Amino acid sequence: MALACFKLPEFLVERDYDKCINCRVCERQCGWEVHSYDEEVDKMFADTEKCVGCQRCAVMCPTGALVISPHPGRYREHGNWTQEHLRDAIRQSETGGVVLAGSGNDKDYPVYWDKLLLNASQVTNPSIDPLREPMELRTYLGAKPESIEVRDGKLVSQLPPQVQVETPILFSALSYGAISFQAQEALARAAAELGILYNTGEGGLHHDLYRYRGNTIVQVASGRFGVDPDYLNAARIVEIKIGQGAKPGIGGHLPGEKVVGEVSVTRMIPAGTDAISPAPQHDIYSIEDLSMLIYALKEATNYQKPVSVKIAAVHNVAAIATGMVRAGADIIALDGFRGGTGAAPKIIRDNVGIPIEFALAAVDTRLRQEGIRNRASIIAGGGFRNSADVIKAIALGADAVYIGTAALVAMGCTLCQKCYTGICNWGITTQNPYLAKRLNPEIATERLVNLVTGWSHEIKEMLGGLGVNSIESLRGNRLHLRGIGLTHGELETLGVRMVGQ
Amino acid sequence: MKTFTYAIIGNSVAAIGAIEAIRSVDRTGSIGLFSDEPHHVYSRPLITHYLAGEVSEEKMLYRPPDFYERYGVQAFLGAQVESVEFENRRLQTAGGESAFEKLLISVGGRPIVPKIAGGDLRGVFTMNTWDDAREMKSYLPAVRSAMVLGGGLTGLKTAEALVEAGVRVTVVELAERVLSMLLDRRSAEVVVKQFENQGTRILTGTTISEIRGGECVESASLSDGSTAECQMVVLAIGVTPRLDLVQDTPVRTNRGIFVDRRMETSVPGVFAAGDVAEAYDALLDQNRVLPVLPNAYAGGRVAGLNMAGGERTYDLGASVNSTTFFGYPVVSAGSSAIEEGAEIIEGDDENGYRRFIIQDDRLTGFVMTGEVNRAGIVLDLVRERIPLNGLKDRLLDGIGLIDLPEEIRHKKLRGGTCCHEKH
Amino acid sequence: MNERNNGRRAVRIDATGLYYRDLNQLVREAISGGARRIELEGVMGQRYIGTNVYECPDLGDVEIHIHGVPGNDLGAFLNGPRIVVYGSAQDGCGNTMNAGEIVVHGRAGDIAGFSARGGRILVRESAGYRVGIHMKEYGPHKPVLVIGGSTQDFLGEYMAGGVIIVLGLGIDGPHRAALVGTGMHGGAIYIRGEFDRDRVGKEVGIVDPDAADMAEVEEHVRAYTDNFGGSAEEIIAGPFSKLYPKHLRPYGRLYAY
Amino acid sequence: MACRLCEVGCKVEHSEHKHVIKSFKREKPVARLLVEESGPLSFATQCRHCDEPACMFGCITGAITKDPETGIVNLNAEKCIGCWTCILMCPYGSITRTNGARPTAAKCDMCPGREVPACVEACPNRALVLMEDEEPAVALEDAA
Repeated sequence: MALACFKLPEFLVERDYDKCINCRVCERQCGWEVHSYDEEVDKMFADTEKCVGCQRCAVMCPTGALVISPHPGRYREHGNWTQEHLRDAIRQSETGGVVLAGSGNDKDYPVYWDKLLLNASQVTNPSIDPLREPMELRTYLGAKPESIEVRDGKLVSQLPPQVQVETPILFSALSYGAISFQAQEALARAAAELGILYNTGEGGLHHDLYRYRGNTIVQVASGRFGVDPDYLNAARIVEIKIGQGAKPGIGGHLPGEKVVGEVSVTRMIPAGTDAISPAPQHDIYSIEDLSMLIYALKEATNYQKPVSVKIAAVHNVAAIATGMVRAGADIIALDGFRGGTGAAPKIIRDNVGIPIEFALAAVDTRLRQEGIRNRASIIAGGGFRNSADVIKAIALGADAVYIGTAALVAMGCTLCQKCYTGICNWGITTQNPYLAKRLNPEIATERLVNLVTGWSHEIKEMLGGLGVNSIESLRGNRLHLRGIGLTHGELETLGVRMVGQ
Repeated sequence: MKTFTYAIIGNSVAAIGAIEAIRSVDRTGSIGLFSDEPHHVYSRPLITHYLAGEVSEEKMLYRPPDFYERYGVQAFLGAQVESVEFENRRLQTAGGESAFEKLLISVGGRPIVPKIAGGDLRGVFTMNTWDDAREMKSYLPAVRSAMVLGGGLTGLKTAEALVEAGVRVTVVELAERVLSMLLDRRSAEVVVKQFENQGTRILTGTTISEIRGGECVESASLSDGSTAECQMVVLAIGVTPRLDLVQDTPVRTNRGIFVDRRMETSVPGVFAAGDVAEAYDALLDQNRVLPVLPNAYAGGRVAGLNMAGGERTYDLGASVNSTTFFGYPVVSAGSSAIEEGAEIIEGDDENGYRRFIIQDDRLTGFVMTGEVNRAGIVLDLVRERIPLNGLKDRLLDGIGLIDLPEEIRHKKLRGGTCCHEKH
Repeated sequence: MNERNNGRRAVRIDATGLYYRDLNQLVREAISGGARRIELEGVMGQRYIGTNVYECPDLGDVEIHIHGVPGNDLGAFLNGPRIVVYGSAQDGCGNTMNAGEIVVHGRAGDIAGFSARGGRILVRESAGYRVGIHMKEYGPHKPVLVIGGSTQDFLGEYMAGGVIIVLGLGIDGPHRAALVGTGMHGGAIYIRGEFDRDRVGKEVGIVDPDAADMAEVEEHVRAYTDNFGGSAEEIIAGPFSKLYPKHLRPYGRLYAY
Repeated sequence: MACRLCEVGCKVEHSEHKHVIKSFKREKPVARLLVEESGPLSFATQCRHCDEPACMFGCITGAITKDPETGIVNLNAEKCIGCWTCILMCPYGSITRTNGARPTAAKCDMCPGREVPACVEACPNRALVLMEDEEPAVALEDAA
């Protein structure tokens, strides 16, 4: 055997043997087979090298005997060659492969949400107490007409299709296949309970989820998996997926191991084959082609449903977005570079795309300049962590936001970033029935509902502080924002003033 | 003269089963219970444990002391029923006459006493009642060694009790193996081993030909010509249903009192249950006398429900036995000793010996020793006649609900009636 | 406007000058109204013909005959009807179609049969670029694309299922398409006549079709000649090559886990 | 999901120390329910507190009784002599044996004195739920 490169374990498993009762719960709960019981010495052992730091064992241990922490062993510290660079280079020198990663960009890029501050009413205008007064978060997605005609108090103009959501927070695309059925069912149930929408991703729509059709966004992407007339018509919104923030410009491969059983049925491809979503949609090589597909989908759904087009936030996003609107998109979904993924080449996840804050501001500004902002709603996605991120996005011009990782966290995700392996100890990104059943959709639904409800309450509080009683009044109102620690160029692109001004 | 809605003759498990069943339906009808034994209802199988000193007087009680009161039972203890007029619905005790509307006969069995020379000496016992055990217990100080005639359940449990009481015991069994009704040759050997570990001799293929002594037992001779010193002889070659009350009456008897699936005798309104009855054996699909405690309770219960106006049939009857010898568990069920034309699966390891008898892909009986956990799931395979299909290979490893066919498993996981009586 | 044709209710629609939405709406209404044969006259560039009729009853029975030149995405998401074009089709013919049949008495443009999931497309002459990309199949759904002539580059890229048959009729010299079957991981492409084997994707294997393959080819060739004339026997005489995916998972080893 | 925390919870509840570490380290507690597993399928089984409990019918000592008020089938370990007839009678395999010199039968007692049985409380995935007034006092889902 050739000398193996020195691979430092990433995590350290520490067991307090005074507390360990050999109940073997950790062993049974670890899909990575870190823990094992040795009968001879009547002791549990851990294979630290296999640990991905998902914390499942530590959480499940009934005596709190386990601590999982970053491994204290370090390669020699080096300012340029970080531990991660070394680790990846070693992995690749062994396999010759592309390093994969799950979840979103975890690098230390600036988070502009944290450099934007909200206003509040003091003296000169009253703030509103949302506990006493109605506060409107309801949002309508879809193209709005240039003008409307009202006769005798009744709307006489025919509006393009509108989709009502009770709070401007939607679950972003998470396909069945990338996530377990249990996880997708929870998203669908929670969306139904919350009066919002979830997004099937490019994974088809499982038959058992057709009952949530009123809360479904279906995706049509380059692989066209599971796309048939029933699928299109089961949706409230049909979304053409051009790109994704975590991997702009590239396609996706759901590995054959994950295309099993119901996944294969739902994607409508044979079990065991790779589900390949090519990088481009090969019927879309231009804005004109995009328009052709948008209208093909409108035809196929008899002009009853808004068509959304989702792109990754990239450098010239504003120009692309105006083309999309002119091509007939009713909704523009922008996915920032911190958006999550089940699997992406790490090098792309961490280095391609731009922050959603800039993409959103640029697109909103450009659409206003061109006088076509009304022709499409904007949904922003990509790394939203709390309700402040959401409300700031709305002030920057978003109609609603997509949350993905936050939803996964609500369901139990601890961001171990191993989604692409198909092993998920939390039952979320796996098709292994033994692991998937750990996610009880009932519990996950409750937690998702709690999260969005909590955020919505906070948004109401913040709106009240701003002195407005409707999310509508905040949309695109960047005067409610101020930037801190930003350069003039950044402030200009974001269209916000500096703090103190 | 008192008239009881329900009269019950006998005061053991079948009677209790009936009383509890009647009271689950009828809270007011009067119940009269007549027993020749003077005791509050006690557990008959515990008498050997009592003899061994393991079980105290109060723990002998099968139901709490206030049982009769709580269940509204007028109990005539020590009141032997001398005769029953089935046409007139009357019964006579030494104390007088009572009338009844419905009657349950659950008088049990009595030990078979073989005619042996010296059988009337002091120190010769049978083992059937608490009083038998009490007498034996008081006689024990005079006993160093004892001979038990009969290698059936009573004989062996008595032998075990005597060993635990410090007596040297020899068991004599005429058949070629002990527990021949329950066990096959190999599992019987497992049992014998438990006794041999305690220094107890078990002699098969022989019997006691003569008991010797002056006033008391001093020795016993075997049919093989040998003689052994002993101060006690226990006769335990079996029990026979107590049929005195129904002799020459319209109540049909065979080996026991013949009852239908409702536990009713040939005389309407008169029921029988327990060791006296010849009731339905669901596994063999025929009536037979099966003196086993669970059957007595279940039979009494069915009788009680029907006496109280219900419609129940008795389907639980089966040869089932679970016991321990010196703490070593032995269970058997169904046709465990019968193996003609059957497929046998056997295993013998540190967990014990197991034997499964299979006919037409159905389990018809089994024996397990040592590790007996979850034996009830196996018994249910026998009772429900579940096709084994792939299960056959799993039998030796121990079957769980998870191994059962999906439909049956689901029924079990949802259900909770447990008892197999048909509703 | 209504007439009986072969015992089925036929409707004739003059498409001259009609906006595509209006034309398609008329078609939809006609089918919903019970028409089973729609004759479209004067078609000139109207898109999505056959797309919006998905929820009409008994679509398997419906025929749409197009006289003129239909526009892009003819029969996109088609789900049952049979469309016959007496002329050429433009780009996107049969895009993501689910079931039904499209018969083109002429050429087809780019991306014919793109991502088709079922049904059959018969093109009498040649077709453009990116034909049959990402066709797939599942269970009984198996799309078939028959091109009478040849195609441009990227034929059957990322093909995941179904059958493409390229007959090479009336072409001058060998097939010239490059990058045929790149990323192919399912289905089969049958090419009649000569082609440069270096121009197929590296994931593709090439063999002579066996008897079962040829039986399948023959079935569709007969459909071709039934529609367009010619001798099925002559065409079947070949020679055919079969292009097949070497792996179900062409990129299975691309990644470092 | 076969973590078997219900068994841990049950063992602790039915131990002397009632302390998860002490109970395990000082005693050999026995769980009164059992998680069965076969591939991805798993479920917990325990006493159904049957309407007509065969274990009670078979109990030779009178140690097993059914509480007419609560419907709970109780086993009085003091009375039990360990003949295992109840084990043979229970079609659910829901009675087990305690460890120790004089083992007795042990079964689910619905954790008297607790609002929610220990197993239900220990279950992190709501696979075990307490259902009031239903036929089976504790019903189990496959949580599949």
